[in-house]
Amino acid sequence: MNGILNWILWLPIIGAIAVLATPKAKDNAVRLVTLITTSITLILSIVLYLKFDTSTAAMQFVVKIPWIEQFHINYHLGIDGITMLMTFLNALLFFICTLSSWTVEKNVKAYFALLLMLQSSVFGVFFSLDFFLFYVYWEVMLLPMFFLIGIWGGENREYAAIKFFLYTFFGSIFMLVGIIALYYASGKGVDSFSILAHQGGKYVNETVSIFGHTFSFEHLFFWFMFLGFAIKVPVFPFHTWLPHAHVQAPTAVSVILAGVLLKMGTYGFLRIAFPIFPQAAVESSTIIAWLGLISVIYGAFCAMAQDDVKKLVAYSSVSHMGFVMLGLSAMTTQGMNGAVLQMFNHGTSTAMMFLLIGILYERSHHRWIVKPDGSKGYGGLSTKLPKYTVVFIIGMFASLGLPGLSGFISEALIFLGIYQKFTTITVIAVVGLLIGAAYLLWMFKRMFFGEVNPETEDYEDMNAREIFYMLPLCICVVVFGIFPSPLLNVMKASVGQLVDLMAKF
Amino acid sequence: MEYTVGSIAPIFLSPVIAFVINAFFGRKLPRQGDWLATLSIFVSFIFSARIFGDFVFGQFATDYYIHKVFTWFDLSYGTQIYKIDMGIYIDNMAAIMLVMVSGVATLIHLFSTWYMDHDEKHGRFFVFLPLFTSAMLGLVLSDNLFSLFIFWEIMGFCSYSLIGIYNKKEKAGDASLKAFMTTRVGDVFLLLGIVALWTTLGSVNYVDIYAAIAEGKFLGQTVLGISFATFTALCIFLGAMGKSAQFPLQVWLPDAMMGPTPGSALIHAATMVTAGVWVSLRMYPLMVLGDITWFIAVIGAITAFGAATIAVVQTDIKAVLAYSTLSQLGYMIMGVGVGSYNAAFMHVITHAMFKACLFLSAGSIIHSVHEQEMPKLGGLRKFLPYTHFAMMCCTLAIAGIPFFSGFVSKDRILGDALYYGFMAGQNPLLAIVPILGFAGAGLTAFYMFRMMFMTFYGENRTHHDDHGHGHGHHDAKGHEAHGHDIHHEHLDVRQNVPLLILSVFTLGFWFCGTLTGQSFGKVFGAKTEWFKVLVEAPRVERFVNHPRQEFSKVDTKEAAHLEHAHYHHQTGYAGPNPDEHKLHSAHTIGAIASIIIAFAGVFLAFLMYIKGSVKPWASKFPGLTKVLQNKYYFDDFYIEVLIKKGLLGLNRGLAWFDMGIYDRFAVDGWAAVNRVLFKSAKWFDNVVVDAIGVDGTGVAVNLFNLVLRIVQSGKIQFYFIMLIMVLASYIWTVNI
Amino acid sequence: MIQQLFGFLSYYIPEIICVVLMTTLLVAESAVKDEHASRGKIIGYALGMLALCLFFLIQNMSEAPIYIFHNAITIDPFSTLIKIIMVLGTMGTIFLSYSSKDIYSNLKSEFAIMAVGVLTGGMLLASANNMLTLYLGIETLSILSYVMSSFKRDESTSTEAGLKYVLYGGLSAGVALYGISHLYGILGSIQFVEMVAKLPGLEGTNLVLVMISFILFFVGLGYKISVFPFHMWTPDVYQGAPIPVTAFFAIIPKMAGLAALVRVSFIFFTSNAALNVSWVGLMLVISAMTMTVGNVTAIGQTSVKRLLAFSSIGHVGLMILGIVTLNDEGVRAILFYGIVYMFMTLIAFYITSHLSDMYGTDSYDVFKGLIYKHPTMAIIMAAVLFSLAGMPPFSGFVAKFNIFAVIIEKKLYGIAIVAAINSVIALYYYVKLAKTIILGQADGEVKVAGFTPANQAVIIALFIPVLFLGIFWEKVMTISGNAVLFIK
Amino acid sequence: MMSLASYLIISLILFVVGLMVMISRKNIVAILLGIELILNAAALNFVAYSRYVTNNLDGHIFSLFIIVIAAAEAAVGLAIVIRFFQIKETIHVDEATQLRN
Repeated sequence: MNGILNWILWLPIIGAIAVLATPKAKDNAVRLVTLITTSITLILSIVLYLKFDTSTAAMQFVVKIPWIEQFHINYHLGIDGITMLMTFLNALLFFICTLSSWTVEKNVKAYFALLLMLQSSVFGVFFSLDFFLFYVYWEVMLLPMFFLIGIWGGENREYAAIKFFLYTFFGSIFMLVGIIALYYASGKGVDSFSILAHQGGKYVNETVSIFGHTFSFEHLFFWFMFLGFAIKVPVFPFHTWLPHAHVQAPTAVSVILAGVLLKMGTYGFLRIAFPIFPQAAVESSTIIAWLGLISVIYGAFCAMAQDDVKKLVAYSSVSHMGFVMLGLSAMTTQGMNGAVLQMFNHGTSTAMMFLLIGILYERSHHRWIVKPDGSKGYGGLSTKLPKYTVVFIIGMFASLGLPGLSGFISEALIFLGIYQKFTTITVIAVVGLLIGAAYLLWMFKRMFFGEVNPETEDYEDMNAREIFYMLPLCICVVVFGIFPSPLLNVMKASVGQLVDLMAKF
Repeated sequence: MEYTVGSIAPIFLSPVIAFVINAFFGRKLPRQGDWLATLSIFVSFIFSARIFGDFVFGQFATDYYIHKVFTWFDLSYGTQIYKIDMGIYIDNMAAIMLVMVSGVATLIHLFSTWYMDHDEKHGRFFVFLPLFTSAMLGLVLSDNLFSLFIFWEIMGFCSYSLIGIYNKKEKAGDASLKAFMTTRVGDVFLLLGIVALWTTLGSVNYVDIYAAIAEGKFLGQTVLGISFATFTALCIFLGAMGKSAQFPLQVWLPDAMMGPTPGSALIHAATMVTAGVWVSLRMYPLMVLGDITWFIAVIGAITAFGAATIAVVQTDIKAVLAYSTLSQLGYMIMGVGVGSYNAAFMHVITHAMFKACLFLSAGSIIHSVHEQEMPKLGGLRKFLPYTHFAMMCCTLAIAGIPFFSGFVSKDRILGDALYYGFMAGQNPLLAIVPILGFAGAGLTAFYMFRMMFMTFYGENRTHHDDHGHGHGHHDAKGHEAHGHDIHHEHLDVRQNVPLLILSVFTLGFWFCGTLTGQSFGKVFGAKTEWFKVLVEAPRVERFVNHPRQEFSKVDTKEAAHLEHAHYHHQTGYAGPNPDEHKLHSAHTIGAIASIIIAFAGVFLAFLMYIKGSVKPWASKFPGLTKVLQNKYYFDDFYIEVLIKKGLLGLNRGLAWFDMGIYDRFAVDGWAAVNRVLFKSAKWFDNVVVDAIGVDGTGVAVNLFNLVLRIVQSGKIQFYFIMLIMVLASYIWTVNI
Repeated sequence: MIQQLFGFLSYYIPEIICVVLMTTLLVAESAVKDEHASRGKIIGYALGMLALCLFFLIQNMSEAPIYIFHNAITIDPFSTLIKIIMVLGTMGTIFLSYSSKDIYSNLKSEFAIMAVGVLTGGMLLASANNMLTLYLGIETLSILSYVMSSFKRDESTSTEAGLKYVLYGGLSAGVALYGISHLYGILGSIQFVEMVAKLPGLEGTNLVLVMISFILFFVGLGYKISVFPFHMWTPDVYQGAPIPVTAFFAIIPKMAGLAALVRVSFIFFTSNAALNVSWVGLMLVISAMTMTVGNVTAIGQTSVKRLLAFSSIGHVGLMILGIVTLNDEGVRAILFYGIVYMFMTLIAFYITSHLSDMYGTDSYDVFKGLIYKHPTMAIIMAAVLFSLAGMPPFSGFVAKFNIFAVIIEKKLYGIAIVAAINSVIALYYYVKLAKTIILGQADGEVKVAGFTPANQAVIIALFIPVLFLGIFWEKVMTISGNAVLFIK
Repeated sequence: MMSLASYLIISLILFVVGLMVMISRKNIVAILLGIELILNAAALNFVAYSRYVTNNLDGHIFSLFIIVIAAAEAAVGLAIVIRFFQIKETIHVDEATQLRN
């Protein structure tokens, strides 16, 4: 059973090789291979979920093979509740993205190969319990992203790709410094590269000096790590790569970006920054909370001003990830659980939004709510595309947190979490909810109501394939909105352990 | 009394099932499944009627309640215990509310099957209607604020969809957006209040909250400077204001008439809007503790009067009803404020009955005449006798004519208001409450009868063939099939039987044992005063350390220890224990006064619109009329100023800052900095070395001769100089 | 005595082979008439000899350190590994020169001759154990380099490059020599061992003088590995010289110089605390400046050759950080970095050379849309660029990681941050090039012609270690870990 | 009887003069001569030190090697200068500014 993580991790790579091996002209074969690979991965991750032991917070399905003896670097995989959810989300979204990328025509082989590599590297980030391995996957993930955005993106793609790349690299290089510092701080011992071994506030009393100034080891490297993860989340003021990347990226890639990659940042906080530097985390939780709040409000406001649907949704995910940061900063049971749940729910709902926008884009080849020349981009879509409208409503209301759909529970939990710690922030944050509803509904009204826009006359409604890949997400959004327990039961042990740890500081 | 899941859950679940089936297979079903929806609601009516029977025709037990809990989800791990409970809480109030909601909803569904026939949106309408009803029922059933909030929001979503159901119309989109967002303003505050309560108590169960109030847990706590109780009460009441469309969040309700008329009947008249009143009644002890009752009263009074004034000038029959709804809601809220708990709730019920009936009648008119502009109607009573009869009953009721339900409930509110304003020794400024209240009552009588007269009396104006203007106000019916002849109305189960059934309940004596609604002049005896007896403000001390009943098959019998009925005259929590005598006299005065005012209003309407001896005042005060027709310019203010100028301006500014300034300079700036560094290196070579060097040769002669010769002499040698200089600097810095 | 000398010679076979090879090549050069037939043979011969030399070097790897010719030469694993790197580099560049058109057309084996000569000098430098051999090494290295840099006889740029190199080299060598002379005076010997013996006892003026002389002496090595501020000749010479030569310069002299620098630092600056402090300070400053200057200047370049030149300066800056710590980990990191750097640079120059041969220029434009013209080449080039930038899973990352590890172990967080920011800057221009290669739209779908399977095989063969060492670097780390030099 | 100091001073003077020549003269050959001066300064140092301080032959040997190397370097240098002259028809050092950023 332990090998299953290996399988999930390496299957996409095998798939990628198979894709590259398929003869040139056979695009459908390529698509099929990718589909098969991703669906097997999805099945495996479901098996993983079924075999998962929810009672314990310990790592499960652990694989540990020595890699670099001198540095005690291991090939060390394992998952706990939090990564279980992320794994499932990742497998699901890639499966869906394969279907949604069916229409990609520009050198298909490379596209799907890169997509599979991306999936593998994302799995790697979530699985790896070894710092070095983690960092390697964290960085490797950039390469497929760079090319996917840069080759299959919109007109301004190269700028966006490089921006994304540099931003993340800038953060992660500081993370690398932190990782190595931890390695030596723990005395180059047997497991000084093991993430878990560092946890628990071992470095509370150490200090370091830079250019003669003395800093607390914890704080300095907490902020180093923070830089790496906050850029990924992204937290204000490190968010500006996101709109560019999203607007330029092809649909599937934005789905992955918003659905999984942003979660890697918050996952980093949960797995690395908080447990390893608990004191610094607790002491700077106020700053994190304020940053989260600013992201919520700022993202929402910016989103409301957008005329480009995709940009609007991009900013909305800045806002929603801000909620996650708020939940993390609370460091209470409900707050943390809410944050992790929000990670999952935002993954599904935003994925829906991006997919839907992609579907629309395939028909209209533009994304303007209001065109630059002031004319309506769409209008009366609900008359034209009834099925599409239904799905859109589900996705939209899920992401604005309508009770009964998934977004609500996580946001409510987050509010419950932060209220007792940051009352003022809570009071301001509800404005975020308000604006969050406002921009989405306003966008919906402008696109879907009214007389049918002559431009949209020849759009046809969602076809079977599109409905088929939207369906799982709809189910997730609705079912987990009513019964969140399947998710919460999986993660609560791991989260609870973290909360207990933070409570000590 | 045995209560199991099986006997309570269907109330909520059967409409849900109908919703699911209609949502997925609605198109395939015959008549797109409207019968299914109706049936499902009827089922829940049966079940709630059973509970109602138990509660009402069982012993008069004011303090009896069912409270069952189950864990929705559970975050507990190790020492951290965190469960989220859901459950049901049925007391007398809930029982009455349930039967009212399900009953009215059944009739409205029945009517809709006729009204929505051959409508393009027939199917979708019957998807959302049952969902909506189930949400309302769930809200009534729910035992804590959290699940209340959930159903509350789901109702918001349903009304959003029903208002915007005619999606071809731009205005429908605007209206639905407006409705959702305006209520959302209240909702977020409600959520905030819930969160605050939850974090402090660890639960938002009504019973826990009551217990906490009784134990005085909230005393001394403050949030952001103000007392905790005030803060939470205010937040929750803001939520109520949004849902019940109280001033200044009233703007959405009139526009909500874009939806089909039965939808309006259900949502914007009978049930959803009363949710706000419902939650403020449930949280009444908290409101009292937070000492915001005066605020509630004032808001209610303002709404009651302001809406009435606007209703006076409306010409669209639905608009009149919409504003009358606003005004009546104002009365309910006012009732909560002035502490006439029982009467306020009674008004919820009575109003639901007659207002639903009124809307259905309006629907039947519109459907058969295809016209909703009152100036184009008139003399319809010979075409639509049943409708006319039903509508007349309801009008009498809402106008507060004795023997009708409206009188019974509203006048007790007014009486309490009178007491509250003048005799309870409150702040004298609060006298505004009863004054506005009575004024509004008069206006109500006036505009309702104005509507009746313009619609049913006088000569028929429907055959004037210019249907042109005012089409904007029509709903879809207005568009199709102009110029039909009005077919004479027959007795039809689906069209007017519902109206007649509802109109039966506009009689006062169903609700109270006396003809007047006052404590004097009992004729039917105390047994029929069930309403007053059953409904009273929760006496919080009863809930201290109550048992937690898991939702289990077998019911635990609280029936064992029931206190028996005792007639509570004093009205809940209106400040210090009210003086019986003063209160009594206040009620008497109020009753008489309002009877006079009501008749005055009716008479004025008669003079204006039947006899025509008095010209309508619209011509007399054009300015005022204009203001009223523009609804005091609230919508313009909100949309034009606050949203378009304020909010959007801010957003545009921020977005521009984000991409234009911050991203351009602060972020991409770094690349620029590097480029500048590189440029400067280049510049050093080209400018410093060549330009300054070469050009400087002639300039400085003697002293810098050597240096300049060094510098000017070409590149390679400049390298040498750099080498030597840096070397020198290294050597210089050697400190041992 | 004599047989002892011969015994010594048995350890000195690689150098001897090189010398023999050089002379025989000279003979062949003059003997053989017809170029085109002979050229391949001659090159093949040279490569074969170098392979033999490599074989003997690998034989020496395991040996404990040996001091031969009266302590003039050290044969220890460290120097041997450096020599292996250099020999590999030389082989690569010689093959490159064989395929390159940048060197004037009727070349037979001048390049090979010179290269092998420089190699010999480099070997001398790498295993120099007294000032004289060190100086001889530097000069052997330099004098032949001057000739190489002015290989393109008919082009003014090449000649100018050679000229500048000569002048600059002469000056630096002279300064260094002047420093050495004072060292000799104060420490009383030219043998490292005897000089070190004096150091602890020093104080006062002598100490200052020693330090100053060391700084002067450092110029000689510094300009060989082209650290700031002695790097100024580098871009010009790299630009002026033919591409194979540039590639050669980017590898062999740097390796040799670094080897010498490491040895000198280890021998002289571990014993005396005061010296140690100021030397480490000097190294820190120099490496920081070198990195920054190299990377920042590289940003604006439009000629890929110059870009690589500047980037090589940046890399050297990073490598020097390995010296700062004066411990075995540092040396190990440098060695590993050297190996990886050699492969990466070879590939980069190889592809650049081929493209500039084809298009006659080495500006960014010739790389535009390379992916459509020659996928293999493009992908490998991009990968190498990312590796140079230090991205996993390529070996460049591991090399960078080791350097970071070394300096952070010494808690030099300040320089670590400087290095971090520098690697971001580096990434910026590498990615810009990678972007042009892969994302750029090719102007016309002309396939890159004449890139023979042999060349592709070579590139791939060179690329395998770049990729492989990024994932399974344990073995090489162990090798370079064992190869740390033994003092005394 | 001359002391070590005087030798050192002379060599220092030689060194500085060499530097000056290198950085101030325009004639490339002159610059090469500057290099020679610097080398000779070093050689002189060696001899002087070995005579007065260390009393071993290292210095002498070293200076011999210096002379040899200087010759070789000069040879290569002059060859390149000639090439330069053939191309540019001048040996003015400022002509060598073709290569720059």
